[in-house]
Amino acid sequence: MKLMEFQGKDLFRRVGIPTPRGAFVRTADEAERFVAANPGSWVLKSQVLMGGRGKAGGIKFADSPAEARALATELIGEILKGVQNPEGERVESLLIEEKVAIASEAYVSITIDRATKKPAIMVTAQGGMDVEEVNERDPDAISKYWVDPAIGYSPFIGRRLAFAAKLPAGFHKAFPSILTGLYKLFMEYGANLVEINPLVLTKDGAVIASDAKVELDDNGLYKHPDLKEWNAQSTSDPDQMAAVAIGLGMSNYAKLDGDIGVIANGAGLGMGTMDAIRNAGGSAANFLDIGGGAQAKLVKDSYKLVTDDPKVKALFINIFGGITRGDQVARGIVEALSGNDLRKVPLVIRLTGTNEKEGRAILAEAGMNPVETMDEGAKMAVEMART
Amino acid sequence: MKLMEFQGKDLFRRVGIPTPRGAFVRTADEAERFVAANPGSWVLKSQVLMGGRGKAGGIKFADSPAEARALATELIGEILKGVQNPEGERVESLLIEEKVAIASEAYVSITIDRATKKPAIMVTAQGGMDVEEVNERDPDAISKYWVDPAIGYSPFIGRRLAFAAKLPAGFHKAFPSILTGLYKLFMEYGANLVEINPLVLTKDGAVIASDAKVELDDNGLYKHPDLKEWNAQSTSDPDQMAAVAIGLGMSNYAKLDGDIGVIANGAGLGMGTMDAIRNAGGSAANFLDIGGGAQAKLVKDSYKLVTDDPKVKALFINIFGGITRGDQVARGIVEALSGNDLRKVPLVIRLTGTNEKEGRAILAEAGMNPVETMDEGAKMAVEMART
Amino acid sequence: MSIYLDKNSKVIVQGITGREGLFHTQRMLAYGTNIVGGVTPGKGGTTVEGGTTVEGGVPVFNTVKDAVDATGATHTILFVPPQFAADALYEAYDAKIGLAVAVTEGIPAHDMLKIVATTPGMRIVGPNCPGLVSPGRALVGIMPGHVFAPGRVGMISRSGTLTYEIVDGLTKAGLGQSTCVGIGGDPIIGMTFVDCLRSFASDPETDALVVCGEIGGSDEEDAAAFIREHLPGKPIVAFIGGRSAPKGKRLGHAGAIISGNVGTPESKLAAFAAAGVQVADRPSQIPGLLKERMAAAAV
Amino acid sequence: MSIYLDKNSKVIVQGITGREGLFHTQRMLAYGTNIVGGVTPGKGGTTVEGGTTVEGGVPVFNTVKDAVDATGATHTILFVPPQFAADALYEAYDAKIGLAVAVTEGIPAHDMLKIVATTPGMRIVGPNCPGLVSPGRALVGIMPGHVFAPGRVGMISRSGTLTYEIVDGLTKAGLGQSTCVGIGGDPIIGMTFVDCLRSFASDPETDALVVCGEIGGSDEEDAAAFIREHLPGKPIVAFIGGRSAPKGKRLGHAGAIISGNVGTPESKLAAFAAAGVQVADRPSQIPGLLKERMAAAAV
Repeated sequence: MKLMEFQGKDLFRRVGIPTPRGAFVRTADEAERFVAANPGSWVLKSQVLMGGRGKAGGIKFADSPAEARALATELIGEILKGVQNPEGERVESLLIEEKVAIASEAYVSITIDRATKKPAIMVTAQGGMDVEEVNERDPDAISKYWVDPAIGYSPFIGRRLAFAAKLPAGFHKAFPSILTGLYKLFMEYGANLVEINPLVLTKDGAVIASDAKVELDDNGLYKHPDLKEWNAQSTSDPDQMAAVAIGLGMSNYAKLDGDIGVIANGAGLGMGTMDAIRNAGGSAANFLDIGGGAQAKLVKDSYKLVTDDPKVKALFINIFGGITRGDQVARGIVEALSGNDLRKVPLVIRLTGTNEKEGRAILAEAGMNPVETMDEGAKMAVEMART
Repeated sequence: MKLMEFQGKDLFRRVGIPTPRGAFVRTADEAERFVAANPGSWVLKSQVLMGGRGKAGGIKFADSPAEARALATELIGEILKGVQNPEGERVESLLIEEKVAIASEAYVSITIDRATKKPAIMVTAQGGMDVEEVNERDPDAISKYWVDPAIGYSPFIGRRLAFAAKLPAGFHKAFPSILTGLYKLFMEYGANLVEINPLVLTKDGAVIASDAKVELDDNGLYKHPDLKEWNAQSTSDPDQMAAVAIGLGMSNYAKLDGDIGVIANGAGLGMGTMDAIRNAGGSAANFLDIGGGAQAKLVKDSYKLVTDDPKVKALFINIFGGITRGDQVARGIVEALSGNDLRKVPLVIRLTGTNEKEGRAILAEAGMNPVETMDEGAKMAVEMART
Repeated sequence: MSIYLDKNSKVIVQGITGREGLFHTQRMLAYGTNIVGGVTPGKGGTTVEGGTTVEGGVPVFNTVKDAVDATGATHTILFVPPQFAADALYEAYDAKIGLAVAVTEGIPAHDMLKIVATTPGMRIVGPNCPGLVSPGRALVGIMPGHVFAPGRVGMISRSGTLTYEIVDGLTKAGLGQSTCVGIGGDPIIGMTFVDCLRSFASDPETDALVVCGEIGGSDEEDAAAFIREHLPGKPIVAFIGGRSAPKGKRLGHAGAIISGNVGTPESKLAAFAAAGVQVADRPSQIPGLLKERMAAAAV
Repeated sequence: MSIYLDKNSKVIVQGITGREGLFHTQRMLAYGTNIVGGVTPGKGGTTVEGGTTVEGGVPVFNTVKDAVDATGATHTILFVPPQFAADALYEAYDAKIGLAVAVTEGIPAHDMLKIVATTPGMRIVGPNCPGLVSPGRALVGIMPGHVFAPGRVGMISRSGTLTYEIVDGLTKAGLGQSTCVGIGGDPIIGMTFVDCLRSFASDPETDALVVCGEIGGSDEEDAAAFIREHLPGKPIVAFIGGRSAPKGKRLGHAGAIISGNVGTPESKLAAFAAAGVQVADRPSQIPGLLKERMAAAAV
């Protein structure tokens, strides 16, 4: 689950990381009232998940209630587009924050390093810009530390990184304890990534997290029922929501450009199935991974989800059973097709592995004959879609 | 810091360990009002630190407001005496708790095992009695587990102990999670000991901590400013309070029966000094360990504390400097004796080790001549106390 | 010889009386796996029907320690929900189990971070993996046993179902397997490609290898580096899943920098090429490519 | 030879610019200890006056890693308040320091529990200890160096000041020391009696030993068991502090059961007697008793 800035900063405050004064608003009215009650210079920041919202025009400055109202009216409801999200993201809310006088900007993040199986901390004094750019231009400017998970974070790590990355002296006192909080957040909330960019040293000597990027591991969310509400809001992607609605993970369903629906068990086999379709001269309309151990009900729901896409002219169900049992899949397919509630499309089934015999028997009884191999099934699906 | 039952149960609730319904009261009025507002059968439990308060008459049962008033009047202000505290402890408050219908009683504790350097968990199905008695009578009835501090507690430990100690089946479901809470308390609050005796299985199937014994490591208390108030109340021993008042640890000062005051640096040397005094035919009136690195001010305060005891006829200051510097000690002694505010008693000083030369010079200037050895000093102090 | 698992490995099943646990216990027994016991708290003393393999059924114990004390078990497989998986792995470690297979999908990455850091000496296969099989000897996992055949090809794979697909092809082409290890596709796993390659390297009965990777992470790059240094000339074919996948969500920037900008299909192809390992474009090519390499190496 | 510490040991001081750190650095330098650097965050690049030993003063670094990288330090001594001690020890461990002396009093027992469990390979002396000295070679601690003399008696002690008292007696009796280790009196310490005994056992230049224990805990009992098994016939004299102490607060019941009802003076006396180790009644007896044992063993 990716968090919006205002949610990330909520977590920051829970672990003692200083954030700018401000307010979260959903309407221009609220924006105007806040600035009226708190005269001064304010920043209006669009709350979106995309990167590069500044360049996309999602950040404005207001010095008066009227200005705040006008800019908020402009921002809320706008569709921001960036390099990485050409389809755009709609602004639903704003974070209004005090404009701080910046003396210096740093960057700090903690992520999971798959290779070393450790949390990895990165710090650079070149904050406020894209860290990948910094890495390409000047990799030595980035200091890294891999934390031993059995020991955890200790403040010397923050001290060492602050010195190694040559952060200005004004950061030194606050930095190890800000990193203490950031590591605590990373661990307690099971984050894949926590990032402060920029971490600002203000002209009056305070160190404040000016932005917040937090991505939590969906698998660990059950430990945080308090974040349930955020989780419900965290995607506006209808494909992801549809997958979650039938009990799958967010990334188990994706729409593509072709005309053949794909249901497979396992991401690896699913990818392989798409490769096979392409090799046979066709193109997938979508891809649904029913995961391991799917029951008949899930197979039926998956069938519905995939065939609901009007682009789909044929469907290829490719199952190699391990924890998934052929009989359960077969039963689901038969159920899906038995009523008149679901759209019928030309269907190719490939069913092998665990309980293959039982599954084939069930399909045979319903008059269906599965194919033997993935390549064969792909070829047949491509032909069916053409006719 | 030893906690009273009501404080221990406060912590229990913070970590999710179920405790009986009830109220904490300081007066008979409050006791009467509580039972009037909550009709039923109640237990009045004297809040004291001593063991064996039940045998000492500190626990009573009340079925009516009037009875509660009468019994509370009797208990509050009473001095309870037990085998281990012949001098007695005054009851200042009561915990009023519902009388639960007991189906079975178990015992569980976590303590620090010095030898293995691990937290050790002990469980027995023979709850509600002195665990040392159980250990003597039937050691196999006690199941133990040593937790790896790098891993921490995991619920399988609770399951294993519940099976190994043959707890009745009614405990099994709740036990691992109660132990989760108990371990959390042990770790988060830096406890030397957490103990539930008895952990009660009620006739209606609930598992509740009926008593609470918690002892926190004084060295870790700085991490818990929220417990500061309890810490201030946690001793009524005037010797301990006097030591804390001048900045020493609670156990750095103890009154004894003899007539020679003892100030030494380090517990080991202090014990050795008392041995030496006994070997010379005398007896210590008290014992003050000024610890390591004492400054002149502390030496002066210590002199005052020791000589404030009217039993003291002579004082032996025995310093073997390591981190403690001879010059600082000498300066403290000279300061203590320079004014007219402190009682003068015959004084023997032994001063060697770090900055010995500087210290001796300061003392010489003030007309004092330290002795060479501990045995010599002890002998001289005994003679001085006799005259 | 096989690696990690053979006919004598004593295996227990944690969560043996659950739906999946029961189902796969029967299948593993039917395959010939030496399942000596199972664990379900509160069901100690009962038995689980053992098909034709175990007389009187498989004994169930309350704790892993009881099971190990009674049976001398060395291997375990876990059929437990993700929120109880860490506890189950620690229970196995505590009872001195040597190899644990974690089939479970959805274990929090942070749980795995801590587990792999604090269970030195225990091999963890997975999580989110199909387990491992030494064909003809024993199967500890959820794999469909009938696709495997005994032989001299070792296989390591991050993907479950793709493994079956590939092995099916190998078997039909007459290429039996020594051991197949499904190491799992999660971000943090126990045994890696390199761990398995090291073991295969010292197995005299494994002549050739198939390495089935995926985009993301740096395991394939590490494997290629290991092969380059320790297994030059060994007949090895690799496959990389997800090469034609829509770009979708990519790794966070920070993660990419930490791992040194690897994880892309291009990076993995380049690494294998540098190690002299041929990469198949589709699973069905693998048997043919492997036979060529084996013929060239004259094994 | 000495154990743990000699003239070549490269020592750094964590907290070198603090009051105690500065004071004891001067004293250690004066003793001849090879202090190659110190650490105080923010004071990197400065120096601390090194008396006559170090030309240009002792260099100060911002981090232990910087100090180790620049000097090759192997030993450290910490002069930091208790709430920062865990961090300082982890910093030393992380920088691959081999031996760390923690003088600090008042470190929470739970901090030490975690530290000793997670710093394998680093020797920790203390906490709440006076450090160690190999007389005539080097001193890393807060001990008054002038009471020690080079020689062939090894000493291990839980008490600081009592150590000085005893060593003073040994030196005046002509019994110099190979190495004296003050292991500290806290409930959870790094190196124990047994750890030190094991090292002394393989030191050809240590002929005899003094073991200075205290009531409480089971370290003395463990030491006695080790001596019984591995050092029979070695001239060893023990002392147990606190035998005449008022009973005061005793160990909790639970603690006493876990440790097997040891910790009393009686238990310790019995253990040493069973190991053939003579226990002195007062410090001043130790030199005489040790000479008798050494004469009997003809060393």
